[in-house]
Amino acid sequence: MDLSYGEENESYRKDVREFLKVAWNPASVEKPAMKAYIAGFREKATGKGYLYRAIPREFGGSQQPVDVLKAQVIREEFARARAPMEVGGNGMNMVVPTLLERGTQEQKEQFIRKTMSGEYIWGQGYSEPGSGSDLASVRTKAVLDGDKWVINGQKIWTSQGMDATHMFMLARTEADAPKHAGITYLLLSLDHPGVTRQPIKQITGGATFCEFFFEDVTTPVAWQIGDRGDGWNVSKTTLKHERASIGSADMLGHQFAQLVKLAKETQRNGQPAIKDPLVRDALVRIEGWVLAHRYSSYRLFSHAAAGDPPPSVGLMMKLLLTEIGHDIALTAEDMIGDEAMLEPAPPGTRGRGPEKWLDQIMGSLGNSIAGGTTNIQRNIIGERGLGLPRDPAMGA
Amino acid sequence: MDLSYGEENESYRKDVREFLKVAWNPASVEKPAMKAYIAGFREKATGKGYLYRAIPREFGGSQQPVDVLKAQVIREEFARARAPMEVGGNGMNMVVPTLLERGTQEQKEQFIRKTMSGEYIWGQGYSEPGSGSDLASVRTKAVLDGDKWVINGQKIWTSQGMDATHMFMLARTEADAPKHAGITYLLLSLDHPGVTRQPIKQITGGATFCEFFFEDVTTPVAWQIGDRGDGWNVSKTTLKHERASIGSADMLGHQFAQLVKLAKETQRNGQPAIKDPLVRDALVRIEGWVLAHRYSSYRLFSHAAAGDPPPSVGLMMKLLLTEIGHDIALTAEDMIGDEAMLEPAPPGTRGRGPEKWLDQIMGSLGNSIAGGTTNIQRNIIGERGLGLPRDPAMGA
Amino acid sequence: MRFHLSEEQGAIQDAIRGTLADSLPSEKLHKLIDGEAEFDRESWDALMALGLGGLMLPEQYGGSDLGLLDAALSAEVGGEGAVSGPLIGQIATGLAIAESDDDDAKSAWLPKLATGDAVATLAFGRDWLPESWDVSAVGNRVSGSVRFVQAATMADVYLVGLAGGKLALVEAGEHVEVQPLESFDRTRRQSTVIFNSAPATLLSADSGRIFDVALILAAADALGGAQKALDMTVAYAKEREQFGQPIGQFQALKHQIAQMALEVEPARALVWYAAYAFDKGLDDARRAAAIANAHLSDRFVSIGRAAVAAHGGIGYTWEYDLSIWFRRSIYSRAYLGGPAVHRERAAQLANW
Amino acid sequence: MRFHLSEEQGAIQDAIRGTLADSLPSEKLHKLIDGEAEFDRESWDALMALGLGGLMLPEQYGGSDLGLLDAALSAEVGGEGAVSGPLIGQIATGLAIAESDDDDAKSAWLPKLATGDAVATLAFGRDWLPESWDVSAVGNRVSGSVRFVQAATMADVYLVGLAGGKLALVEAGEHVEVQPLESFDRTRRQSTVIFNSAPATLLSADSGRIFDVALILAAADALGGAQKALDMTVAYAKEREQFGQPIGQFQALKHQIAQMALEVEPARALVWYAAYAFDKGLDDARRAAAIANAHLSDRFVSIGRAAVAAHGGIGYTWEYDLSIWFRRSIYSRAYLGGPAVHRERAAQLANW
Repeated sequence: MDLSYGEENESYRKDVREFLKVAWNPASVEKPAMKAYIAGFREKATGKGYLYRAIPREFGGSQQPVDVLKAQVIREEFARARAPMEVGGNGMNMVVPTLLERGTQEQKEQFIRKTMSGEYIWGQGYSEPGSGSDLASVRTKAVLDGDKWVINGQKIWTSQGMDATHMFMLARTEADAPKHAGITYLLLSLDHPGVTRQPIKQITGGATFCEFFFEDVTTPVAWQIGDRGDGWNVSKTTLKHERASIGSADMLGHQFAQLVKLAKETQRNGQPAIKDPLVRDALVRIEGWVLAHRYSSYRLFSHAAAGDPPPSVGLMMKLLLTEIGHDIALTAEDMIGDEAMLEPAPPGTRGRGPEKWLDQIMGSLGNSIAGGTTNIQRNIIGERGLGLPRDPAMGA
Repeated sequence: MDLSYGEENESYRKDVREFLKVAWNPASVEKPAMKAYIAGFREKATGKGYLYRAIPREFGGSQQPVDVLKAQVIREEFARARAPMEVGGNGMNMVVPTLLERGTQEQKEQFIRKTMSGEYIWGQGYSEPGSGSDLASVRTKAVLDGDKWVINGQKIWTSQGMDATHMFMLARTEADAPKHAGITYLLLSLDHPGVTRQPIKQITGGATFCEFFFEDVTTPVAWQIGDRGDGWNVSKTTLKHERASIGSADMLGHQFAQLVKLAKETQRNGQPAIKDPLVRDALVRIEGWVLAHRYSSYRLFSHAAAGDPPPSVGLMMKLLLTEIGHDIALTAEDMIGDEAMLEPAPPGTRGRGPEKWLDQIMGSLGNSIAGGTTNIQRNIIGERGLGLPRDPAMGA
Repeated sequence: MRFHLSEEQGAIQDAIRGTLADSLPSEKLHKLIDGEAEFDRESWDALMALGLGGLMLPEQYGGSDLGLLDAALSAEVGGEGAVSGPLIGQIATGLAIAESDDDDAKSAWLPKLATGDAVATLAFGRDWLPESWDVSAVGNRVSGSVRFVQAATMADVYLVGLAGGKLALVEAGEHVEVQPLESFDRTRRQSTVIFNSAPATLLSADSGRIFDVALILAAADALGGAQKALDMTVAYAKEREQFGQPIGQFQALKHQIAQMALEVEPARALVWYAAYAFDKGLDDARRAAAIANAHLSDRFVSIGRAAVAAHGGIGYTWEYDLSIWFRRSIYSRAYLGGPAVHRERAAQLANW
Repeated sequence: MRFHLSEEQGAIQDAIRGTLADSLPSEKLHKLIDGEAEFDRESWDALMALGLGGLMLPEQYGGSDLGLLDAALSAEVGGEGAVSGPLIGQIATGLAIAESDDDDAKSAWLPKLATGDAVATLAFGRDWLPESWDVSAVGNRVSGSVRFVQAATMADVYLVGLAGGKLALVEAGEHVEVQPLESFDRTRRQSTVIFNSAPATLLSADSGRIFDVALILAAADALGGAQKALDMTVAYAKEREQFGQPIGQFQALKHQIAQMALEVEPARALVWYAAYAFDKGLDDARRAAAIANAHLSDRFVSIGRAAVAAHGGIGYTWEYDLSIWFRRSIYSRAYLGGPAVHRERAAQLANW
């Protein structure tokens, strides 16, 4: 085993670093010009093959061969230089991969560039009130009217919903077809008078999700991805991408480091909390899990780099992350003591004290809900990972 | 609220104590005469209404009105004097209540006195290899031959099986009837050449259960309890008794006291383990559960004393006991350290050291298996206790 | 021997429950948490009209002369209904005065506390435990700063913890400065209160006993909150369908909810016993209070999290009522000191 | 960059797995645990014939010159197969000699340890950690008593921990008295060994390093044991039917088994990393060893219990194989010091 990246990649790292030194100098740019500067920087970085690597040149990408080690080097160096990576969000993570796999040439040309530039921001239109994990129970209807779909219904839990300009959606188009067969995958513009959107305030007090209402909203048939009635299958491609993008050993490592910092800075019985045997034991106990997660990420990464299929631990990373986040939250809650009675000021605000951990405490709960609930993940581990028999009650 | 027993019962307590002072003097008895002495004592105690209170006089009981407070006073005083209570085991707990409710006059006369005297020792013949929690999946067959049932099959997990003289059993008598309707409840003598018994050695190294094989074993039709094919219902009465008899706050309290004692006697880092903050925290954490269990027992007891139906917490006591036992076991395991590497000498042996906790560690596991597995109990709490919808896959 | 509630006790709980349902329904709770008011006066007054302020006070001052058990049963329903207003402070302050030997203070305050004409709140300070209190007294004047004082802007009187573990009564007024804090539990707003040489009445009551009262009432409040979160979860699991069946039929969720019940229902008798032991003056009363408080604090937080998880997305929204109890659970765990603190106290009380 | 096993490493694991399946099948394991023999010589010899004794030894002494990672992969399969015989002792003793500067000792012992002609075992003493060792040395003679020495009656040589944290080699003989203890894990029998002024060879190897090797190999053994208990549970849940369906289809049990997998599979990379860090001499190697050992000790015990519970009655019987791994899990947790000890060490190593 070898955790170094090898000579070739270290030399590549030098190139990236050299490029960044020249191309990324935000301190030299006035605030109003920053947006254009970043766009220009991204274009240059794409030209070098550092960004949009999976996207064909004809649609504005750099069309690089798959190389997870080089990709990792790029991520590390961009992070080091605090340089912007690709435009994020649902558009790049879900719509573009779907378009590349299932879209027509026209669709690819129409949508990919504008998504990459951040001009189109995509909301996800899967969940509906009452659907929960049963995403196939779509009730939002789309009816064909000439060359247009006319959409009526409601979608919920759309992340970045207030900023979204467009939506990718599952709509029921065939009333009489079986549950999974009656769904079509549609793109639509949210700039339509029949669209109403409403932020969903969360338990944290913030609003990161939206609810959408559609009243006779139209979208061209040409914006339909894949065949009519085949939307469930089209969407499955997408969901896989989302699942792969959630876990992150670095994020967890940072969280754990913050917890240790909290333990050092918190006074308890006249000494730093980290001197308390209960705290020390709890911290190392958690660290065992954090490191198991981290080295399992290395393992997955190593498989991907070698082009090998992922080991079963890949199915467990999200749940593992959720459970470790839960432990970190409870340990922090113990440590912050009375400060848990204070409402934390919003992230980014100055003077946030130990009570900011309440964000993490609530966030660790949100994790268990977002991207498939923990019970669904346990089903997947049991059935796909261990080969236990499928529960027929959970649908096809 | 009032945890005292009241004047009347305290005066009753004096009577019991007085009786014991006179009637129970085992020190005065030679060892060979002890058995007869105990039998005589029990007879006297029954005469005073202290023992076999639920059993009619005509079958040898003392036929007392239900009075859980007096019964508790009797238990406490007998325990204090270390005097023998009723003969225990499946016979008194399961067979006699079933006979009283479903037996014929002849059956009652034939079996109850001999069970009370300990002449008949009853093994339970419910579980079969592979049946697990699905007790209605009985495959042991009984076929009618004149006035006899001829039994062929196998039973397992019979407690006290090596000592048993008789068995109460579920046997499949109607091959074509639906699963639950084809079962008959039979009594039989184990003194039959077709009966083979075999102890089941447990993970502990000891053997408290037996497996039985039946080859053309016969029992009179007159020994059948209830109607042919109604055995499932007959057995349900019995099972209720078993479930009510498992939990015990006193046993748990004793176990916890032993754990505290262990913490006081174990040295760790040059001081008693009970001075270690980790140990102190763990102990009080467990004590919270132990006391919740204890006071809930009081609550159940109080309801029973008032003749009120039991509150829903009654459904939770067994699972609670299992989970607390698990916590105690793990805490003890931490405390005994290296001694966990030693095989504990059998209970009752002199010189048992801290490694005797391994018995408790294994026993806490056995608890989660005996008397319905924990998952079955969670179903019961969810469905009967909280009214959640029944899972059709779990059978009728 | 009796260790279950009397019919009357059940009826009182039902009356409080009904009063809270009428005077503090979901809409009003949401108005409260979204607004600026420190507590909801109408529901508070309705509870006071039921006599909750005077439950443990002598009849001669308008009280009902009942025990802590009855007060705990009320606090439990308060927790169930997310009571706003300092119910624990009102009861504990009244008792502190009643158990002192100052007849003037009794006459001055008890009738008003019993009717609710005066609002009382706790200002214990530092690390909650009497031995950590640090407001200083010089003669009849007290000075110092106390964080986490509930309903401080609307309180008429503060029960202040003094250095040395004594209690004093301080009336709101010019020598008392109130600096509101943001509260994580928006049904229980709080402030830092600064006493600037404020005139005070020193009380002779045993502060350890009063602290135990607060601990037990807080445990009862947590029990009620946990029960509410469980009830909401059970109701949701019965109603909500997925994959064509109520989600409560899925074994995994059913068992998770059963485990929640296993945390709540047995804990009820633990709270009863702690209150009973206090009322009877049993030897283990102080330990029982510490253990009950620590246990219920942990249970409520655990149930709060489990309830949100069982609900999925809807449980994570601000508008759904559960968020109110989730936030109460986190707040409750810290209030009066965290569970680890009280467990260590219990260990010390056992001479471990 | 590569952080998964090579094909060759996989093949070696398969070879050991196959060898153990042949030489130490279930029937022989049961014979072993029901009998008096200290370990099963046939399967031990088969493992030695595969070269397990010499994995980390220099080629010039008949070893394979491989790293701790390869040794850990072997120990993992050993744990899976409930290896009897002191595999950890054999490897650690060999390395202690190889890392010392005593060529005579190397020539005398390494070839025999590599082939298995000599059996070596650990006699560390007191509380396992080098700073607690208490066998005393006077010149070349050592005296003292050490509990929990595996395979002591069949060992040819003991790696003894001396007061002051040094290591010595003691050959079995008249100055070494062996008093068998009853072992909870019957596949790993143990004794108290008393050294009565026994002739010893003092070793210059870094005892902390050798202790880390033992910790990591023990963690790997626990990983293998946990995997075995999980595998048995999965197989049982697929086969066994109740209420007309395989019990693994019931969601509650399915999720319990999924949670077991969540304990086992991610821990694998933790063990790999600890061995890798040792082999590369990374700064965090010692902490990684402590954390991996503590984590795996806890996981194995947790999996052992969960596996028995998932099996129901059959899992609780002596005759069913699971009992062997259950007992190994309890034993493993204590061996070389419990998890709390190693967690505290990890905290100290981080300067917390």
